[in-house]
Amino acid sequence: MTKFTVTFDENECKGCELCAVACPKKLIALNLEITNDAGYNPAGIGKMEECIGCQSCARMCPDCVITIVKND
Amino acid sequence: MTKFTVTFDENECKGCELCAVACPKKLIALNLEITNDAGYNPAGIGKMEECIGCQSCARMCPDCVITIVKND
Amino acid sequence: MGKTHKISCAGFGGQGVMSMGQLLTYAGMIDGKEVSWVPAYGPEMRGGTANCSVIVSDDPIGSPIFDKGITTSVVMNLPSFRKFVPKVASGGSIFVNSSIVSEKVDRDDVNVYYIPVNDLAKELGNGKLINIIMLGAVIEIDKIVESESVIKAFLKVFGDDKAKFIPINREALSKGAEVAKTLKK
Amino acid sequence: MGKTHKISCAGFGGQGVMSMGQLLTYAGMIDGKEVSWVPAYGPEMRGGTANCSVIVSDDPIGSPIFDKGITTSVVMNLPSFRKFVPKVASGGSIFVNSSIVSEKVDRDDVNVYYIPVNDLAKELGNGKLINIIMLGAVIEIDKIVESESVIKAFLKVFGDDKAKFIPINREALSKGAEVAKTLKK
Amino acid sequence: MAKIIMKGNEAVAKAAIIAGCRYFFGYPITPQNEVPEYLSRELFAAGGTFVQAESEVAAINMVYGAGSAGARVMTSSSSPGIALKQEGIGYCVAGEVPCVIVSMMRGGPGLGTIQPSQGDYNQATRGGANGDYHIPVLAPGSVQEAVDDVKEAFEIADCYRTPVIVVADGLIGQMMEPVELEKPVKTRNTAPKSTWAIGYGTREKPNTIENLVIDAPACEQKNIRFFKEKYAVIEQNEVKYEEYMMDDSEYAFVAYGTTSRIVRNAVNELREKGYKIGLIKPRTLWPFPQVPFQNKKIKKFLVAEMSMGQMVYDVQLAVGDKEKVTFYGRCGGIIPTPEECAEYAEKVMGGGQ
Amino acid sequence: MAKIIMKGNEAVAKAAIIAGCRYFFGYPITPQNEVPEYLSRELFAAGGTFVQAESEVAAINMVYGAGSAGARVMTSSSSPGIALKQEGIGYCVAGEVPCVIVSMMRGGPGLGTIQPSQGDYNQATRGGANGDYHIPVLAPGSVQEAVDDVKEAFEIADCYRTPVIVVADGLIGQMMEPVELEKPVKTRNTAPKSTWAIGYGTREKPNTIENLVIDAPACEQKNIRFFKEKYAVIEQNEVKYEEYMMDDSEYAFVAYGTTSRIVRNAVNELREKGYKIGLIKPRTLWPFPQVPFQNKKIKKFLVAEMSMGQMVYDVQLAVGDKEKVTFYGRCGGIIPTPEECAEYAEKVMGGGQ
Amino acid sequence: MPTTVFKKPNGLTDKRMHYCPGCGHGIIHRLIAECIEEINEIDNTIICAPVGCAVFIPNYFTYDSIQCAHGRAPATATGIKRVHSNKIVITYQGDGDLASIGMAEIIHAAARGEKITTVFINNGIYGMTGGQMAPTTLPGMKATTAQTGRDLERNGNPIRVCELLSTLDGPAYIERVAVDTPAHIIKAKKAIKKALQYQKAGKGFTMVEVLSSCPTNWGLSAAKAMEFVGEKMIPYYPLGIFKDVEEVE
Amino acid sequence: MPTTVFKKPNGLTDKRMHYCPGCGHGIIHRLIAECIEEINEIDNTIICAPVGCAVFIPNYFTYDSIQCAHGRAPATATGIKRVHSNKIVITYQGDGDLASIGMAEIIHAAARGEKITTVFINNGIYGMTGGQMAPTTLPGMKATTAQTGRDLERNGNPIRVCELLSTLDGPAYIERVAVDTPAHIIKAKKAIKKALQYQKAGKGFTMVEVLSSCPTNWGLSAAKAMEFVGEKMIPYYPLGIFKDVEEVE
Ligand SMILES: Cc1ncc(C[n+]2csc(CCOP(=O)(O)OP(=O)(O)O)c2C)c(N)n1
Ligand SMILES: Cc1ncc(C[n+]2csc(CCOP(=O)(O)OP(=O)(O)O)c2C)c(N)n1
Ligand code: SF4
Ligand code: SF4
Ligand code: SF4
Ligand code: SF4
Ligand code: SF4
Ligand code: SF4
Ligand SMILES: [Mg+2]
Ligand SMILES: [Mg+2]
Repeated sequence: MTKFTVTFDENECKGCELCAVACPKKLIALNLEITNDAGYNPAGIGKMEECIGCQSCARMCPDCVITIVKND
Repeated sequence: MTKFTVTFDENECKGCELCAVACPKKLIALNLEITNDAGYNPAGIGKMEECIGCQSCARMCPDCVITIVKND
Repeated sequence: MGKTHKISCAGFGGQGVMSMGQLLTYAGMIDGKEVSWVPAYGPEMRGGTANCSVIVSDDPIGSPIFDKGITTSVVMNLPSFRKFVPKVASGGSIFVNSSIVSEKVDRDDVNVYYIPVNDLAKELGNGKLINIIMLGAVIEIDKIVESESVIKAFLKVFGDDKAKFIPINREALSKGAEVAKTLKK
Repeated sequence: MGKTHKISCAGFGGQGVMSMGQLLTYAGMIDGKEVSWVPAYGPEMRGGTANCSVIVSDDPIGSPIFDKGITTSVVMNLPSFRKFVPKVASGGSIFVNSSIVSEKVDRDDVNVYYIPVNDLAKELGNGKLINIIMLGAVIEIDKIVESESVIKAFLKVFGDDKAKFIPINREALSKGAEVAKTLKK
Repeated sequence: MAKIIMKGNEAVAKAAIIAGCRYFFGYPITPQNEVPEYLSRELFAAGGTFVQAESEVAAINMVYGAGSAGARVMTSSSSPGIALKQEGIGYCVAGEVPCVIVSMMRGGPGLGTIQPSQGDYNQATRGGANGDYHIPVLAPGSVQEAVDDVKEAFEIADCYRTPVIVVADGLIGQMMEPVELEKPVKTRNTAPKSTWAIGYGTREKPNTIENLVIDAPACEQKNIRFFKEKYAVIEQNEVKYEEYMMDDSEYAFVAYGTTSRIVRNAVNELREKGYKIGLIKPRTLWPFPQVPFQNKKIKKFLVAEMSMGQMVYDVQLAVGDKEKVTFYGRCGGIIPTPEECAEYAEKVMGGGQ
Repeated sequence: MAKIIMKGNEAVAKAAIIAGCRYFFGYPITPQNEVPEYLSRELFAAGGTFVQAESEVAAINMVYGAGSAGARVMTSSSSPGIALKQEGIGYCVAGEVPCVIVSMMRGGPGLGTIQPSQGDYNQATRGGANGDYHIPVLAPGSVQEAVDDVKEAFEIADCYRTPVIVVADGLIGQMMEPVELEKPVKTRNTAPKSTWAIGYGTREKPNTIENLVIDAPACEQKNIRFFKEKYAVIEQNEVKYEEYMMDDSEYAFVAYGTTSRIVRNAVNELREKGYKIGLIKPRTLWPFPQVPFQNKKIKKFLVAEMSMGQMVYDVQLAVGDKEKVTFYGRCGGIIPTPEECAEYAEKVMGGGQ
Repeated sequence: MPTTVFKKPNGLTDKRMHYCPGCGHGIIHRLIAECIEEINEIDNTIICAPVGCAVFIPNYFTYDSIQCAHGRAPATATGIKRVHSNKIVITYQGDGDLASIGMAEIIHAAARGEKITTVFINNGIYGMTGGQMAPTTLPGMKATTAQTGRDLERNGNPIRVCELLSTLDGPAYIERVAVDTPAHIIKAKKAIKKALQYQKAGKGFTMVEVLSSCPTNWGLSAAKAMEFVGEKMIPYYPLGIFKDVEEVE
Repeated sequence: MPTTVFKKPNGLTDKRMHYCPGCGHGIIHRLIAECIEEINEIDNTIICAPVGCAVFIPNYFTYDSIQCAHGRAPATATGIKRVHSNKIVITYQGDGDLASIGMAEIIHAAARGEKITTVFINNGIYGMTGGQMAPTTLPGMKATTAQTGRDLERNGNPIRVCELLSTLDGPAYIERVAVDTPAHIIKAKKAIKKALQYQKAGKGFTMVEVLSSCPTNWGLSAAKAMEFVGEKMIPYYPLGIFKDVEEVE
């Protein structure tokens, strides 16, 4: 199990990429495969195992799309 | 002839006594004998010869009642 | 229709003309009359003059103001004298504070009473009483309200804590009335 | 009464739907028709969608807006597809940007044309031309205005300094028209 | 209760306190200054708050806040000051915020004069804020009526969740007359605060005072609801007027406020001369009374106003025949005399004695 | 001149420049933003000045200043923004300051919606500032008419030294239509600036723009002068309306602005069905046209507005018989369709075919 | 045991915000909700929405709320707070709302020491109405009413609101923060929380100015817009505490 | 040969001023007229009257003039100056007018660097309307809307306008002076003249705040009122230059 689980509410994401830019590990990118109801490509995390749980992504997200769980 | 002539437009004076207070030589007082059209006792100067021409009285007068002439 | 008094009280700011009008108004109500009091207001007051219009009437009061047609005019200073004397109705009364107004009324269709209220107040030892003295004269002559009603009105206008001043005010009223009697036509 | 085209152009902000509508409007005027153009405005634009309503008519235009009763609908993205497809009049035409809208129109009383304008624009080497290509298709099918008039309108809408782009736009118009011909019903 | 003598403005202020108003936000302007002055002294003692706002604009928006919070709240001003409040009044209307606005009219237009006038009839009854709306407008003609109207205004405001305007003129504000302060007024039903006022909502069902209705259909529905559920009911229930000597009248003065008391004297005068004339005195300017104008015996309705003629249009509409409506007015701070009104009436009536 | 296609707001802005307006003071508000935006770009080039004011209040008071200084000056806004300007408009009236105010109405009341509406008819025609006054109100129904009206508005403003309101709705502001910008308008006499405008006086005879008229008699005289010398003349000379298919009509729609073009289509539709119906289209809302309503052949006047009914009262007054006036309205940003108007008319006309 | 370390705070509703992608308003909404939750006032807070993009605030918070007239939120909040003196009252205002039309109201609320908290969103533009110049638009920055960029001679000088208000006696706390980076967001949250705590303690007027972005009207991507905040806005509008009654200097 | 060393300046009319005896307005009127005469602009000056006791200004100056709406003189002056860019434009405003209702207008005129001169008469009271509290009423000072004296908790804090405006970039010159003594009057005149000269030179917005008296509403004799200015007002509103673009510090 990864140390952190970062999940995205894909339906609410507006694809602004602020999270992607904020991630110090550059783990986040838009998923161009999916277009949500509002017409956006939602963000998603690539290598979850590299996540350091810094919450930068979540803090930057204007739409509260991101939830972070610490797995102890 | 006095060094300065200080004249008061008695009809315009409102008797506020600001000139009297301002005069360093205390030369000015209201003339209780006269009541002008507006119902005020106008100011006047007592001992003109003691006037030092400092203009303090005129500067304080809100109603431009005072004219000062220097007699050379 | 019954009698309607149209009273104008005018003077400088500190002379108590406004409260004189209010005392008349209150006393009128106590006497069961219809009453109204209207002040002049606004920048016309600048320069320190003040005046009010009082109606004491047996009938309901329509317009509480009147420009001309004054039945009782009190003029406490020169500017008021000049302004209001021409506005008094024929047959009306004019009460002049002759302590400070030296001019005389130049009309013969009115009754004029010269009351030296400042001097009379000095006699009473209280310069502030000029309005009450004048009021005493006014009601003595024009019978607008009962003198006892003025006394009752006193506490209403000035507040209950002024009760201690009632005797001196009573005295002032009488003083005014006395002087007026001597002038009665 | 003559023919009245009620055209709706809708899509994302950058797709040029507003200017597409303006080109139609100008071309209509050049063709001697009565014309009007109305944008949707205000916060409904937030989120990046844009649309406008164009009328090209033989008769004076009363209301320049129409909620339903669209005769020609251009939908350049999914939200527009969902919003406008139900508002097209029976017998009307719907032009869908099939490059990015994968849904299909579920009505059989309208004529639907799926034009992959993004792909076609890429073929022309200029992704910005999607609106012109679509316009080519629209006028080929619905004969709203003359294609030459659209070219003339071009400078009016975009300004004289854009003259150098006329050839490529002419090409884009033709491209759209060609594809449309193959789809004509 | 015994009568006391009070200045109109102070009586208005006192009446508000008696009506349970504990919040006042206002800005000085002659001839209503005694309202804020009195309340600045008395409201704190009554457990409330007085704020001298930085402007009339701020004042009405403070009122919007306090009213939204479910409190009885008042502001007062005079002509140009009321003009500045228009946008805020519109917000109170749209947000359905109960509040009372006292308008002590002076002579206009613009800065004008501070003397009494009735030139703000349109300002009060036709608005000046945007959109379709009405505001109940009460028009007292004496200090007593001013007191009664202020108290009633709070009831109406709460019942219909609407601003209410009490419109008087500088004379009523400035004069002193005997008045009975404690006369009770009709109470009305009101919705519990928990259903609408902010500060009384819950996390599950928060209360919101809304002004934006971004979707046109919703905005239209709101307008229709206002007209059907609010304004129609107010027109039904809240219209008020008085008649004087109207039983056998063939002519009728129509006047409100200060003018009505002047005209009343004129009626007396004319009656003595044998004229069959009376007075219709609207006590609400909106809703404007209709019934007294259906009186078919009346040959002419003589509208008298301290303005160039503003109520006259409402009278024409109510009468339905412009020919029957005449107008006499003084304006710009001039108060007509009973005599001139009577003289005017005699001219209109001709040999109508 | 060739026609070009322009957005209403930009055409209004351009028309102002053509009319010689070099000063604009305004504050952003939808749906009129393209007016200030266009002028912020073009006015400097034309040798003038654009100031984005800090508020609508500031904007109208800047207009008051520039107009007082003898310049052609304009402001524009929409519903709640116009409400905020009321006091300043009153100052322009009282100071006799020529200026043009463009009002692009949106749905109200309060913040409301930004969609088009005609709910500000009262706001424009009845004022909302204090005192007795009128303001000429021009009501265009197309981009072309908006251009013509703005140009005419400057002429009227200068001739009578009065603010003039051009009242349109968001639709006219937002839409594009073919328009001819250079159509000339009637010029009118104006007083030389030296006689009144500030900056043109002399030490011996300074020019002053006054608003205070502290003495009531002087204030009354000023009011009387305005009504006699200004408003009566404007009523005489400046009333404007159009008739469509009225020659043989037995029924008449009455509509202005956007609604008039919609109703025009309805008239066409109904004529095809054989109804004898036409359209009276007021082009000035004050002065409100009287003549077309004296038409005795008309059985019913069908007033149509994008509001809950505001012009309807002016029509009732003009017709003189309320029974003959009916009303159909949509509001809150909803634009009626020709079809629904026609349907409504058919109901009113019954078998009137 | 897994623990949730970051999630949408209580106090926000489930409605999707209408803000453009990457707009700073969403971040600031969340910060307010987090702070109110942390000071335990979720059920005791009233929020005053401005006219501006944030006019839809009532949709997004579970607090009681009101839509104020443009610029007048401080006056309306005054009315509310005088009635509900024990509740937390917040005004949320844009730069057009607060610094242009509402200048008199904010100054006087501050001078009165009105016990409210103003969250002032400085995005240098009129967002809602489509990009007109704001009092805080930077010199040279483009707006639809300053299309060649703000020119100080033509368009006047930008206003620094914190500096202005901190000359007054009424404010208890004034700080300027930004939301361009996670680090700044952490500071922004601290500032808002402190302001709210001061309000709760009845210390006086409090304001936090938040430098934010408007990607749509700036014509920048959300990420570039945040860079602009860091590179252009912060140098012109320095971050920091401008007034703190508790800090005896 | 006798020379007149002091007389009523040109630029004032012969009308008797309606101001109360000893009111500072008259002094300040004269100073303005003297300065305008000295900078040779008698025939090129426009003065904007406020709503307040000075509303009658058109009666007293020979310049073209206008009566502005309450508080809006800076906006109206903006409109005038934009048309008459070569004329001297003055606004004359009281503390109610400028610092209360007109706060937004003065701040924005200052921020725009509007090339006008504002003479701001701070007499700590609403004179015209009969003595209500002004934003500048001192703590403890009585007013008809603060009858037991201004209480900071109830009535808020006074506003120091020079300090406030000098945080802005637009102003070229801001000074506070007083007219309580002949010496202060000499300084006041210098300040007004400098402000007008700066305007003439197109340097930007200029303002002189003048501490003045209102004997009538303060309930003091004219002389006692001037003492009050010196003893109470000056300590609270310190005299001096708050901004001078020419003074490189
Ligand atoms: C009285 C009034 N004037 C103008 C408007 C139009 N208006 C709506 S929002 C807005 C400005 C919004 O800008 P800002 O306050 O900076 O908020 P943002 O949208 O940038 O968050 C304006 C001018 C209005 N609704 N009411
Ligand atoms: C919109 C508006 N609000 C209020 C007033 C009433 N008013 C006239 S003068 C004044 C205040 C004057 O005080 P200040 O500006 O300090 O001038 P001063 O008389 O003390 O010189 C007020 C509130 C008004 N005329 N217009
Ligand atoms: S918590 Fe930090 S490391 Fe993990 S995805 Fe978010 S930003 Fe990247
Ligand atoms: S910041 Fe939020 S809304 Fe933006 S892309 Fe990331 S998850 Fe989506
Ligand atoms: S000039 Fe000086 S000394 Fe002479 S009277 Fe005046 S104040 Fe006194
Ligand atoms: S200062 Fe002027 S008005 Fe006052 S008493 Fe002296 S001369 Fe008269
Ligand atoms: S317009 Fe600007 S401020 Fe408004 S929601 Fe969009 S990005 Fe945010
Ligand atoms: S009221 Fe005060 S400010 Fe006004 S003129 Fe009188 S003393 Fe001067
Ligand atoms: Mg903004
Ligand atoms: Mg003052």
